[in-house]
Amino acid sequence: MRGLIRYFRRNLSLLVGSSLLLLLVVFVVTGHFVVDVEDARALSVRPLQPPSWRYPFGTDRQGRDLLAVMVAGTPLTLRIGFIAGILGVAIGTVLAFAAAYYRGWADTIIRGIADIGLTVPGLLVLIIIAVGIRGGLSVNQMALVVASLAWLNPTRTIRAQVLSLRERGYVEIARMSGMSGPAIIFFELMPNLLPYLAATLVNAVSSAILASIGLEVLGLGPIDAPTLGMTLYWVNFNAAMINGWWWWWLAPTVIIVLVFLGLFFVTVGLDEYANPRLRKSA
Amino acid sequence: MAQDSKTATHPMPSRRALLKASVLAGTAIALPWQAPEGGAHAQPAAPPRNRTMILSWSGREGRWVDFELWNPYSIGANHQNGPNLIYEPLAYYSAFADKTYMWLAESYKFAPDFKQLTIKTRPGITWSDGAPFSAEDVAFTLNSLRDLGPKVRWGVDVHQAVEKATATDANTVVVDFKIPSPRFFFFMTYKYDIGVYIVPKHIFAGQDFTTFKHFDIAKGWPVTTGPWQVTQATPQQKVFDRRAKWWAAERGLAPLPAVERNIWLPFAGEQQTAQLLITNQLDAGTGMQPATFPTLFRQNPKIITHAGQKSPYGYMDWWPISLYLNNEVKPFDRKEVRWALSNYIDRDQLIDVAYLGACTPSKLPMPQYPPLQPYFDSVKDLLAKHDTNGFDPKKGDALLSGAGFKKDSGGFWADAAGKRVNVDIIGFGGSGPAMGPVLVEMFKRRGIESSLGLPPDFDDRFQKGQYTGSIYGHGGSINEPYATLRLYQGSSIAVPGGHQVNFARWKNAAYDKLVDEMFAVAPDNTRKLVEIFRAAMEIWLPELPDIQLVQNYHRIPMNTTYWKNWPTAENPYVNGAHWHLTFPMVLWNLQPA
Amino acid sequence: MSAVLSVEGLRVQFDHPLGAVHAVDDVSFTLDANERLGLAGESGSGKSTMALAILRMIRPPGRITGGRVTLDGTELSALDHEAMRRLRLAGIAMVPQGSMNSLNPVMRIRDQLADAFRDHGVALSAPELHARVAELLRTVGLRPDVADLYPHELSGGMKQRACIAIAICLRPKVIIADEPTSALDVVVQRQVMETLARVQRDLGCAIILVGHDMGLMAQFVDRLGVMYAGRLVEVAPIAEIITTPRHPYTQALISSLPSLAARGTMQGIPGLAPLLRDLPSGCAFHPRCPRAEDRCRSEKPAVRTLAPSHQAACHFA
Amino acid sequence: MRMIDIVRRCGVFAVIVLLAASLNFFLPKLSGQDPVRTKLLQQAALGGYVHQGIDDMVKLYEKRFGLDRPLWEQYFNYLGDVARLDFNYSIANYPRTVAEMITEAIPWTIGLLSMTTLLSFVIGTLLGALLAWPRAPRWMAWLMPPLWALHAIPFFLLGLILMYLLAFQVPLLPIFGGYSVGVQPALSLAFVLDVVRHATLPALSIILVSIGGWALGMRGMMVTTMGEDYVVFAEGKGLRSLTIFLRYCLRNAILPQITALALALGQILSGAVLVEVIFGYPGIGTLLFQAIRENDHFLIQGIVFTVIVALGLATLILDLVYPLLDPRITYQRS
Repeated sequence: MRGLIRYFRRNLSLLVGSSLLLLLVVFVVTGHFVVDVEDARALSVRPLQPPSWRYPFGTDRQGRDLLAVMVAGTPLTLRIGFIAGILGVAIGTVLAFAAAYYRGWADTIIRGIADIGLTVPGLLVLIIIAVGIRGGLSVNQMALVVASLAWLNPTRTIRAQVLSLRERGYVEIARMSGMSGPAIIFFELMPNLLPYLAATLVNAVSSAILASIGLEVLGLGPIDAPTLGMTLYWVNFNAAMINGWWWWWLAPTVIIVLVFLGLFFVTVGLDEYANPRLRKSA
Repeated sequence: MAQDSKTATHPMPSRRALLKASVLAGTAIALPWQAPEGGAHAQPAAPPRNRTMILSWSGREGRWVDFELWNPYSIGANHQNGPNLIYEPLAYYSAFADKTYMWLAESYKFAPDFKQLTIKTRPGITWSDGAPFSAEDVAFTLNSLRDLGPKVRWGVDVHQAVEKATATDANTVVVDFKIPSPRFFFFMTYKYDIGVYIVPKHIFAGQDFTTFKHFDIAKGWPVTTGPWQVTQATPQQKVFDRRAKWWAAERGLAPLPAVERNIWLPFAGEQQTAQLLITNQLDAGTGMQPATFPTLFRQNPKIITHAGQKSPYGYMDWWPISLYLNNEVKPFDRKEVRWALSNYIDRDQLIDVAYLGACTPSKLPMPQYPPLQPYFDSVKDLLAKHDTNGFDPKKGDALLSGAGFKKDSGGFWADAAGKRVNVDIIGFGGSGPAMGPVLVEMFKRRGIESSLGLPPDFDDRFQKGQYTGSIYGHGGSINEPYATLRLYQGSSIAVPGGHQVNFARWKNAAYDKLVDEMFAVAPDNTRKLVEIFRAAMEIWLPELPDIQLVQNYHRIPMNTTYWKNWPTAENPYVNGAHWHLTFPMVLWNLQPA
Repeated sequence: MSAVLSVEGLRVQFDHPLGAVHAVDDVSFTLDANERLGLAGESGSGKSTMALAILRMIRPPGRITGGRVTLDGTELSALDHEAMRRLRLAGIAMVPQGSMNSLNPVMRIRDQLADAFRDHGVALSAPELHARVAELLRTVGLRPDVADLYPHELSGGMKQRACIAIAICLRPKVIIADEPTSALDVVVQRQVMETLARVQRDLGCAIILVGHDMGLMAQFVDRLGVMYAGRLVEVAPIAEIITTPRHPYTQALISSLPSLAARGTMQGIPGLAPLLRDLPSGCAFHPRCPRAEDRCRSEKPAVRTLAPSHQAACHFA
Repeated sequence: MRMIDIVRRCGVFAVIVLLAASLNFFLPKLSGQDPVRTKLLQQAALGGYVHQGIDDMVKLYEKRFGLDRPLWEQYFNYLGDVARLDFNYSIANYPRTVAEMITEAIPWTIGLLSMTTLLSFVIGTLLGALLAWPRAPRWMAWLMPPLWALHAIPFFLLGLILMYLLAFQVPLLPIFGGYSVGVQPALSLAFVLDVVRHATLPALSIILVSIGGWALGMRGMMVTTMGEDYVVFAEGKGLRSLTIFLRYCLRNAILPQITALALALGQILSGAVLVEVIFGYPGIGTLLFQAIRENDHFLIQGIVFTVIVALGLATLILDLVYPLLDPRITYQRS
C-alpha cells in the first residue's frame, strides 16, 4: 500500500486520473442514497426548476430531476464505454496475438482487415449501423454498435507491441526450451503486455464513450435512456442554451469533461508505467 | 575496405528544392477554396434592409440542396422551398378567410354530371420572358401530368381524373374527366400544400418533367408569371428580386409587393434561428419550440406570432396529431385496447409538459376551422359518448380487464398468454421528441410497456406499417370533410387504384362505402355532406382507429422591425406559413415598418 | 611538459528518488600536451560520465557537484554557458561512442561539418567550405565526395572517421574519444585507431581515450587510468601499469588478458560490478577483492602517490 | 526513388481505392433499406395526398437507378461509374447529381479543416517540442495541463461551450453558416473576412482540442530524440542550442508527426461531421449527415468513396514525399 502511494506520488497523471474517476464513482454511489433514481424519468418532478436545495442540479423540461439523471446516466454512459472497450480490446488482443505470433497468412489477413477498417471513417460506419438497427436502441445494443469498430485500433497497436516483444531474449529462450505457442503467449508475453493492455483498454473505453456520445447527440442513441449524451441531445433539441436554462447542460458537460479527463490521465499514467522511457528523465 | 563498401551514389541536391516546390504547390491548392461557387452573376444592387425580406426555412443542416431545382415537378424539388413563390395558380384559397381568389383563371364551370370542367383564363397575362400566358399552358400542364402519372407530383391525381384537357381558344380550357370529379378545381387551387403549378408550355414542351431543372439565371430561368425573379441560388441562400412589372398589379388584383428582395436561408437549428431573429437579421423563421418564444419576445419585443405574443404562439395547422396504432398488429387490432390507451393519456399534462401549455387537444383528425365547424357540431352527441379526449385511467383499466387482459407480476398489462401490451412508439421532427417521452412515461405509469424511438427512416417504417405506435399528423380536410374521411378508407371503388394512405391500417367496408358516396357529392352541398359525415363517424368513433392527441400549431416568429401587416389572429387574411402555396398573398400584404 | 588539461576532485551526482548516485567520485588527473591518456573500466564505472563532465554536458537529473577542470589555464566551471559552448569542439572535442548513431541521420556530412564551423563563428564561403570539408575528409582517410552523403549511406568505419573529421575541424587542444571503436569489427577498429593516432600527431593535441579494451589501450595510450565505481583507482604510464599493476582491480584486469600482445577484453573478474546506487562501504571493490580485510570494509582508501607518475587508491598498494 | 517504386505505390493506391469502392458498394446493401421507396413516400406524404400506384413509381425509379438488376451487374456498373467519377444522381435530390453536391461542399470542408489541421499541427508540434526542450522558458510547463485537459474534451462539446460563451453570452461570433446572411460570394477582402469570421467558432473548437494531441505526441518524440547519440554529439560539437533544437531534435522528432499529419489531412473530409452539424457549416460533414438521414444511397456512397480516396491519396503523397524528408527511406526491394 505504501509502495502504491509512493508510486502515485511519482506518477501524478495516474493519481489525478484515478482520483477523478473515483470522484465520479463516489458521486454515483452516494447519489443513489441521496436521490431517487426513478426521478430520472420524465414527468417525475416540476419541470424547468433551476438548482435549489430540493433539486441541486435543477430539473429539465420534461420533468426529470437532473441530479437523478446524472446519478442514473453516468454509469450508463460508462457502461457503454466499458462494454465496447472491453469487447474491443479483448477481440483486438486475440487477433493481435494470433497475427503477431503466428505471422504468415493469418497476420496478412488480420492486419489487412484492420488497416482497411481504419481507413473507413468510423463515425460514418457507426451512423449507418445505428440507422440500420430497427426498433429503439437499448443501452447494451448501443454498446455493441460502438464495439463493432472498437477492436480495430487495439488490434493494430497490440500487434505492433507483440511483434517487438517476441523478439526479446526471454521469448527466444522459452521457444528453445520447447514451450508451446499459447503457453509462451500466456506466460511470457501476457504479463509483460499487461500494463500496455491496460492503457489500451482505457483508451478504447474513452474512444467508445466519445463515439457513443457523438451518436447520441445526433439523436441516434437510446432515446429512452438518461445517458449523458442523450441529455445533451435533449438540451440541444430544447434550445436550452438560448433559453437560459444553463443548469440543464452544465451538469452533463461537467461530468463528461470529468470522465474524459479522468480516463485521459489514467491512460497517460499507464503509458508512463508501461513505457518508462517517457518518464521525465530529460 | 570499409571505405568502398558503398560508393557515393548520385546526390540529391534537389531535395530541398523539391520540398519547397511541394509546399508551394500545397498552398496554391489550398488557397482558392474561398472562390465563390455558382450563382454569382451580375445582380441588381441590394435594396435597403427595410425593403428586404429574410426568412429561414427548411434546407437541411444549414444548406439548400435543391437550389438548382426550379421546376416544381422535378423529383427532388419541393414547392415549399421557393417554387411556391413564383409559380402562380388558377386560384388561391384562404382557409382562414374562407375565401377563393380567382387568379390565372377568371371563372370555372362544371358540367352537371361533374364529368367536364370549363375554365376561363384571364387575358393579357405574360410570362416573365414576355411570352403571353394562355389556355394552352393550362391544357399542356394538365395533359403532361396525365401522361406522366406516377412519375411526378399531382400526376396520379390528374391521371385518375382527367381524360383530356383542350384549349378551345386562347382563354378557354375544357377538361374532360374519366370519373365525376366535383373537387377537381379545388384540387388545382393553391391552399396549404396542395394545388397544381401551371408551367410555361414554350419552355417545358419537350422537356422531361422529372429531370428538367429550369434554372439558368443568365437566361432568365425560371420563367413564371409571379412577381419574383430568382437572381441567386446557392446552397447558402436563395434570392428572389421583385420584377418591375407584374400583370396582377397592373390588373389591380394585388398591389406590387413592397418587398423588393426575398432572401431564403436554410434552417440551421433552433438556437441559430433564434439568435438571428433577436438580432433582426431575420424577418421570419420556423421550427421554433414553444419554450423559445418567451425568450424571443424578451430579447426582441418586435417579434410577434399569429397569436401575438401569447400562447400558443401560432395558428392551428390543418394537421392534427395522433398517436397512430398499427391496427394490423395484435393487440392493437382491438378497439378496447385502443380506447384504453386513449383513456390513459392526460392531454392537459401532455400539453403542459410537451408544449409548455402552448397547444390545444384535438377531438377529431381534422382542424377546427370555421368551414368545418358544422361537421364538428353534427357529431357533438357522438363525441360526448365517445370522448376522444377523455382521461380516465379507471375506464381504461376496465376496458382492458373486460377484454381479458391482466396485470402481471411486474405491474404491466398482459394478455391471457402473459404477453405484455407493448407500445413501441416512433416519432420524427418536432412532435416525436416533444411528446414521445411524455406518452411513454404516461403509459408506463399505467402499466403499459412502452418505448420511444426516433429512427431516421421514420417515413419508411411508418408508411410500410413496420411500427406499433407512431406520432404523426393528418393532412386532410380544410373546408369540407371528404379529404379527412378518405384517409381512413381501406379501399376505394370510386377512385380506381388501391388507396394507401391509411396509416392506421384500419378497415371497415361500410365506412369505405360511405366515403365513396361522398366522393361524388359536390363540395358545396353541405347538407348532404353533413349527413354522410355523421354516418361515417358513427362507425369511426366507437372504433377509434388512431388516438387523438393535439392540434398542430404553426409557431412562426415574425419580426415587425422591418415589416408589418403580417397575418395574425386579428388580421387572418391567410395562414402565414412561408412554405405554403399561399405565401405570395402574405408578401403582397406586407408593409415596410 | 606542462598540463594542458587538469581535473581536480571532479564529482558527478545523479539525483534519484531512492537516493543520490555518485557516478564520478572525486576524480583528479592531469593531461599533458600531446599526451594520450587512456581511461579504462567496466561499463558503469563512470568513465563515460566523466568524459561528459569534463565537457560540462551532464544532463539532469545528473549534475556536477564539485571539482575543477582547467584547460590551458582556463577554469571551465567559471565559464558562462555560451563560452563553454564555444570551448567545446574548439578547445575540447569529443569523438562519440559507437558512432553508429552519432551523426544526424537527416543531414549530409557536409552540413554537419558546416554546422560546426558556423556555430563557432567560422564564416566560410561555399567554395571555402567545400575545400575545408574535402581537406578534413582526406585527413581522416575519406574521399571528399562522402561530404554529399547521408550517414546511412556510410559504413560504420566511415561514420567514425566522419566523426573524427568533425572533432578535429577546429583543431582542438584535447580530444576525448569515448569508446570510438566499440561497434566496429576488428580490422576497421585498427584503421580507425590509426587514423585517430595520426590526426593526434598531426594536430599535436592531447587525447583521452575512454574504453574497456585493454589490448587497444596498451597499443595506443601513453598513460592509463583505471576507474572503478566512479573513482579513479590507479593511474600510471602504460608500460608500468601493465607490468606492475598496484591496485587489485587493475591486477585482475591485467591478468584476465590472454596475453599482452593479443587483444582481448576484460573477463573473468569474479563477482559483479557494483550498483552505483548501492555502493559497498569502504573500498567499493572489497566484495570482489581477494585481499580484502576489515579495514577495506570500513575505510575508503585515498589516492596515494606511489611513484612520481604512479597513483593508486588501495590500502595495500 | 525509382520509377518502379512510384508505380508500385500507385498500384497499392489503386487497390485501396478498389477495395474501398467495393466495400462501399456492399456495406449499405447490408442495411436492407429501400431508399427510393422511402424518398418517394416522403415526397408523397408532404402533399397530404398520397399517390396511388406508388409501387409502380418505385419500380420505375429502381429501374432507372439500376436497382432491379442482379447484384453483380449493379456492382460492375457501379465500378464503371466510379471510374468516370460518376456517382449517379442523388436519390433525395433528384435530378441533382452526387458529384455536383460533393463538389459544392468540399471546398468548405477542405478550407475549414485543412486550415485547422495545419494550424493545430504547427502550434501543437512547436509547443510539444518546446515542452521537451530544457532551455524553454519555465512558464511553458504550465501550458501542458490545460492543453491536456482540452485534448480530453470531445470537440463537439467544446463547440457547444464556446458557442455559449462567444455567441450567446458575449455575442461576438456568428454561430452558423459559411458566410453572412445576404452577402454575395465574391473574391473580395470583405467576403474572405466574413468567411473567416464564420469559420472561427468551429475552427477554434477543433484547434483547441487537437493542439494537445500534437503537443503530446511531439513531446514524446522529442524526449526520445534528445536521448539519441547524435544529439549528444551535437552538443559535444558545441553547437548553439537553437541549432541543436531545430536541426537535430525537431528535424528528426517531427518525422512521425508528419506521418500523422498526412493521415489527419486525409481524414479531414470525415473528421468533423459533428462540428459541421453543430455549427451548420456547409461542408461534407453536414452533407453526409443529411444523406444518411435521408437514406440517400448514392450520395452516401459518393461521399464515403471521396473520403477514402482522399485518405488513400494522402497516404500516397506521404509515401512519395517522405523520402524527401527522411533520406534513410529509399524504396528498395527488401
